[in-house]
Amino acid sequence: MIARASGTDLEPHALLALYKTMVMARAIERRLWVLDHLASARSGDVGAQRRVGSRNLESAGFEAVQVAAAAALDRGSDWVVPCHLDLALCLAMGLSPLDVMLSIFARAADPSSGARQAPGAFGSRAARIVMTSASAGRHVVQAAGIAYASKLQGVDQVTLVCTDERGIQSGDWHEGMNFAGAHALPLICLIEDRADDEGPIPQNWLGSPIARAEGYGLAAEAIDGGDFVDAFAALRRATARARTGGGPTVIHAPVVELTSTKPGGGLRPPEELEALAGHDPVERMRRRLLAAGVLDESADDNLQRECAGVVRTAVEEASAAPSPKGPQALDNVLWRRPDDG
Amino acid sequence: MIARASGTDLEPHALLALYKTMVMARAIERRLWVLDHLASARSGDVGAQRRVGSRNLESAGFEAVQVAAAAALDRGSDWVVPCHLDLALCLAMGLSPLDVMLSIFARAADPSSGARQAPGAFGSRAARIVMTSASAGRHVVQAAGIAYASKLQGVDQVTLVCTDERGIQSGDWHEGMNFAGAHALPLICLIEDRADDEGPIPQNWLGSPIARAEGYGLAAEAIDGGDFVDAFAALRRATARARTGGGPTVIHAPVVELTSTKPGGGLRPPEELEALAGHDPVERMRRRLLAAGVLDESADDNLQRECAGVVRTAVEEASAAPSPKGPQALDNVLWRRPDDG
Amino acid sequence: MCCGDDLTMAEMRMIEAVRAAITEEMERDERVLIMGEDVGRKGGVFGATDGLYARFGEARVLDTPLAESGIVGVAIGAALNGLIPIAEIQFADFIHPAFDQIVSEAARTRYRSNGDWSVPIVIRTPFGGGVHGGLYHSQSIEAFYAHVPGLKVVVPSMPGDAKGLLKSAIRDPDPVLFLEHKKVYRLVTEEVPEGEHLVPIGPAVVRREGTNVSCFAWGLMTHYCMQAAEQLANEGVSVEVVDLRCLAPLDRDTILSSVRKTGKAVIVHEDNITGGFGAEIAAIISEHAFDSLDGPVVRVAGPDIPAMPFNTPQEDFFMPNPVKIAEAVRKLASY
Amino acid sequence: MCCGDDLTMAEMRMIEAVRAAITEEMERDERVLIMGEDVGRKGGVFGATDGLYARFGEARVLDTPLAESGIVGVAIGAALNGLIPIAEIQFADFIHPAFDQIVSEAARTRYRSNGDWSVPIVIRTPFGGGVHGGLYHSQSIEAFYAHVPGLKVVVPSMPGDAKGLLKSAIRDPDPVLFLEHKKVYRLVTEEVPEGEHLVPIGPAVVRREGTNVSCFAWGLMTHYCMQAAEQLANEGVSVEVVDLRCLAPLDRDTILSSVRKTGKAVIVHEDNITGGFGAEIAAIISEHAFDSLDGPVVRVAGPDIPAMPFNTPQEDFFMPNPVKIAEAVRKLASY
Ligand SMILES: Cc1ncc(C[n+]2csc(CCOP(=O)(O)OP(=O)(O)O)c2C)c(N)n1
Ligand SMILES: Cc1ncc(C[n+]2csc(CCOP(=O)(O)OP(=O)(O)O)c2C)c(N)n1
Ligand SMILES: [Mg+2]
Ligand SMILES: [Mg+2]
Repeated sequence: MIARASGTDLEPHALLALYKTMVMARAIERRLWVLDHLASARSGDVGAQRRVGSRNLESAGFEAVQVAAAAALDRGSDWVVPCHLDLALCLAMGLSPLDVMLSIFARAADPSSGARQAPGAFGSRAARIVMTSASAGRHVVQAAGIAYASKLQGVDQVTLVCTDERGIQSGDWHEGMNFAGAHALPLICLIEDRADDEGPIPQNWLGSPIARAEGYGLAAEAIDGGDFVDAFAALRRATARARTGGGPTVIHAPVVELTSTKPGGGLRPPEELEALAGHDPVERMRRRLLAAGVLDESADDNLQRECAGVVRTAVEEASAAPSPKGPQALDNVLWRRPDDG
Repeated sequence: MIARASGTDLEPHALLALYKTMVMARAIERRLWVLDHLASARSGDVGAQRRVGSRNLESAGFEAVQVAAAAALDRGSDWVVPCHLDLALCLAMGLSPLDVMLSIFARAADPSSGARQAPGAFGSRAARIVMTSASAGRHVVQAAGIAYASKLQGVDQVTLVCTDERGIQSGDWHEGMNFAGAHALPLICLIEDRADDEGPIPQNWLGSPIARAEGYGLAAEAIDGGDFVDAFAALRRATARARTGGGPTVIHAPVVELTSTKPGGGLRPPEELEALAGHDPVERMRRRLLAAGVLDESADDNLQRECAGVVRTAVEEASAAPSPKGPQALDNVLWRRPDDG
Repeated sequence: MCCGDDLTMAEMRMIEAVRAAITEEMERDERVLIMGEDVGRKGGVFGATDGLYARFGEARVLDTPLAESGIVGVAIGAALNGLIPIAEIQFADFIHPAFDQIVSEAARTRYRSNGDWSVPIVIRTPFGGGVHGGLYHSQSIEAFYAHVPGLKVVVPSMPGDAKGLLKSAIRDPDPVLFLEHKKVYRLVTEEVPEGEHLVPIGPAVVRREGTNVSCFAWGLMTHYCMQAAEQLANEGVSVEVVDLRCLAPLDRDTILSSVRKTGKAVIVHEDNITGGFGAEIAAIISEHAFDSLDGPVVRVAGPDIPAMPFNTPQEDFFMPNPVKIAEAVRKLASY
Repeated sequence: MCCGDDLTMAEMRMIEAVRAAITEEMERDERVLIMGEDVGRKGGVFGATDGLYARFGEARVLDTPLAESGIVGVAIGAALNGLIPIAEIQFADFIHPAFDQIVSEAARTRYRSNGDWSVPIVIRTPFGGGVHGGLYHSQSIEAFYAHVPGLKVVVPSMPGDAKGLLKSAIRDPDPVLFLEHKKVYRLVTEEVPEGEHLVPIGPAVVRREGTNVSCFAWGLMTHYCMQAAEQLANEGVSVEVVDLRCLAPLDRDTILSSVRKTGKAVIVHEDNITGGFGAEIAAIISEHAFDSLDGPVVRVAGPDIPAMPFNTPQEDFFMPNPVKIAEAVRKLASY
């Protein structure tokens, strides 16, 4: 009953765990905003260039669809190929807040890359989270290769690949979708689309991602990316299709950008902020769980406080952890040039 | 009346000129088959490797759609970006049989490339035929750039880009179509699709090129590539759309492969050859013009003989023409390294 | 360097010099346009095109799809049809999807058509490390492209050169790859002539004269060599610093005359050493100035590591710097 | 070279050696698959995969779309999920669309994950000129890739090496670019051990010992150097020919000991000279064997021309050959 009221057939404890992951992801991002988008937390990098390339951790707004995707997958056997937006997804797949902070603080113990990658590129072979690059699009066709290997080896595995919406403009998206369609691969491509205020650039695109996907003969659906229930249902349909030989699915998940600043700068007026909160997936999930009786205000308070605490501890541990040593830059090269050390 | 009977509103003399181009293209190819696919015509190249990379002049079967395309374009202002299949198109745009043979025989006077390119890569700035590379797909997005320049400069120009059917699998096709669609460019993409006997490779493709094109929000139609009238009508619609700001059109033109050999080797039985002749676009055009009274058997005989004569002369002239000099390999480099000569 | 004597000067950093060059050329010639990811509405991630969208409109300051092969391919096509496109690649690390368009198409068009066609495009892109960019926002790419005949490769190290060379590149009838070091964008200022200021593509410039050892560098490394030279001067070692500025064409004469004078050569680049462009300079010296050499030809360069790590200790480990350069020069000087 | 003593030998050309290596490895390990344009039904444009489609089926002998980035990208993904893909690029000239997948992805995966992931793929591709391939079926590409840490680059010149090195490449846990010279496919035959015959990736081989001048080459150029050496022997010049076989990793020790013995070095490659991989070898020699050098380090290579022309006189002009090599060696010998 409770579960049904929540709009899914998930057990309350599962729903709560997913909600907690959403709250945790948001808590991490909020903490990083406080830490001035991470840079001031680190070794004296200042000035305009300190954020070069650091478009990191932009999960905010995508938490619902990301944890929904994780919930629809089989952890341990299915594959995830994330993009730079997928903090909540990676947490849901098994990354810990400390893992995240070790990456953010560029510490030696960062399990994703030993602090080689810029923060936000998460990966773990154990959790089947494929380490992503920053080169948008490349991973889509790689994901098709992962799914091809599942099929060839006859194992029941679904691969989820995520991309921001501009990623589908690159040639590799086409090559990946084409291949996946031709082989009816167990692949799901999730397009995480955060409409910014100015709207998409009209010179970039005509038509909808759904129409594109259908052109490849793929199943496709558009969802409300901010709504857990809608997202979970769509992801469930897609994984079921993948597991039964029905081939790939493209899911287009637009969300609203959550920002307190106006396009030109300055704070938004209160009524806009209020309206925005109505689009916030974490808040929407919270209201849904409250309404369904899965959560009450005091339990939510505890959960929020718990997450904030975990994040605080993770920040402390990570900031106290040692940086990599310079010469460890030579670890995991295929061979060492004699003069390199 | 006569014209109407021929299925188009073209004047008889125009139809005859197009038919002659088709016959000429076929005569050139037939001559080259006789010359053992050109290799034996050249300086003692023998053995298995002599044809490396020389997938040249495979216009046979595409003559109808190619001359139809040329007829729908404004020679002198419109642009053509051909692929390696487009002999008849290039002839119709102004290349002469001698030009073709100078390329085939790799002579210094080859106007396309001074015999640098492998035979079959035709180009002419004067005729607005853009020199193509062999790297399939690259030219599609370049064609979009040409069309963008037309639009930006406010000139009434249509760009036709041709590709074999596998060319549309490459990422650049996607990037080109996406850009052309977003800008509603005056571009036509003609997909020249020669179904070979074994059929397409199923692992390469799902869906139809038309569905793909529609996914980009582009106009698209499939035609009988062997039928001049069908092709001309489609190309006319496409050029009209382009000139009136209606944006790009994708035209899918499948044709039947014209080959006298069976898939496994050996000659086809007579009844198959007969059926094949019914698909031959040159023969279909001939029958159409005969039926419409635009042509009679004796005029056709003359025309066939004239073309054969032109080709024979072109072969003679080209084979007698001088080869480039070795050190001319340094012509048109941007600068010369001192040691290179 | 051509400058009329009535030119006024303005103090500029490299980022402003780049913007000035683009703006002036777009004013001068309406065939010039700039295109790339976020060059329009956002004015570029480094601000190189800030204000141009409002000034020249969306058709000439073109926000493109996220598709690098498409960006260069569209630029090539537009150039064939009479325009003069400047294609911006947001970071040099992301230029690779366009490799075939650049190498097999743009660079080969004049040659393959035996002079019938040409492709007057400029591909601008920020490159280089030492800016905490990590594996995908730090790389040097010059070795890949300076190997390709048919392509010019320019790497300014100073604001004035950036402006003068970029203007020359835009007016060049052939494709030019124009590399802008991210760390140099705001590193130094200098007086740059306003308006018509052209620096020819090709000649290197001797930034500091010296007699004991020649240092060859480009981009950020020029600045580091100057700092090392300053330090070594105190120690009695006289270092000549040659800023190559252009890698293709390469100013072989200036390289060889410097080595013939000093007898010793150190080549410095950020890119990983093996197969880096420094190898070409070493090869030229060891073939054509062999008789003048008083010591081995030495390279100071990034180690053979797939890419520059994000974390500070490993980024420092990777990057050549004035200390590492001075050490190598000192050792060679006493050879 | 490891070969059990009970191996039978078979006379083979390089094309058959390649096919044998692929076939045996696919027999041995069902994770191995081959994929590329026309590798399946057609058996490859050079016949390298002839018969494999019938033998192993369409899933393991995979005809791919015409999309090189896709081919390499799919191979990378399949490798991440437990397979061992051999990706064939139909001609090396067409590998460029996959540049980013190779350089930024395959070569960087182990490093960027700090050892968590690896990409055991082989990218095989026919390369090289002298076969009337023209501008798009003749090029050499090794300089682009041997510059990339994280990638091994192998270029066999003999059938036995082709088999033994390809088998090693397939068993290698990291990405290997395997370059097969089109003109060598059917140039020579030799006895090749059947079955388990592995040649380690790395070591160069001295094909001919000599005392006056060392020649360094790979692929077809090894054969041309041998012919030049034969000719020069008649003239009293003793030439050592070193077949590098692998450019990454590079066998620096063999290079340096050869030069220390002869005091003179000629490097030969087909690729255009500027920024070609010969520059790296010259740089290594001039830095690390400077004391032993008795003359300039000389390169014999293709001229700086965008690509190799189709027509015979210009193709000949481009290609190094035994006569050009002998001339350079002769001149250096008498330096
Ligand atoms: C191949 C490649 N080109 C360029 C970039 C640089 N880049 C990073 S994110 C981005 C824009 C992404 O836009 P969008 O998909 O709208 O994501 P949003 O920032 O809106 O979430 C660009 C151009 C890249 N990462 N990869
Ligand atoms: C980028 C690129 N990759 C590979 C090739 C080699 N290639 C030339 S034609 C061709 C197959 C084309 O097949 P299809 O489109 O069916 O043309 P058809 O031969 O059937 O007319 C291939 C793989 C190429 N030219 N360009
Ligand atoms: Mg966006
Ligand atoms: Mg076909």
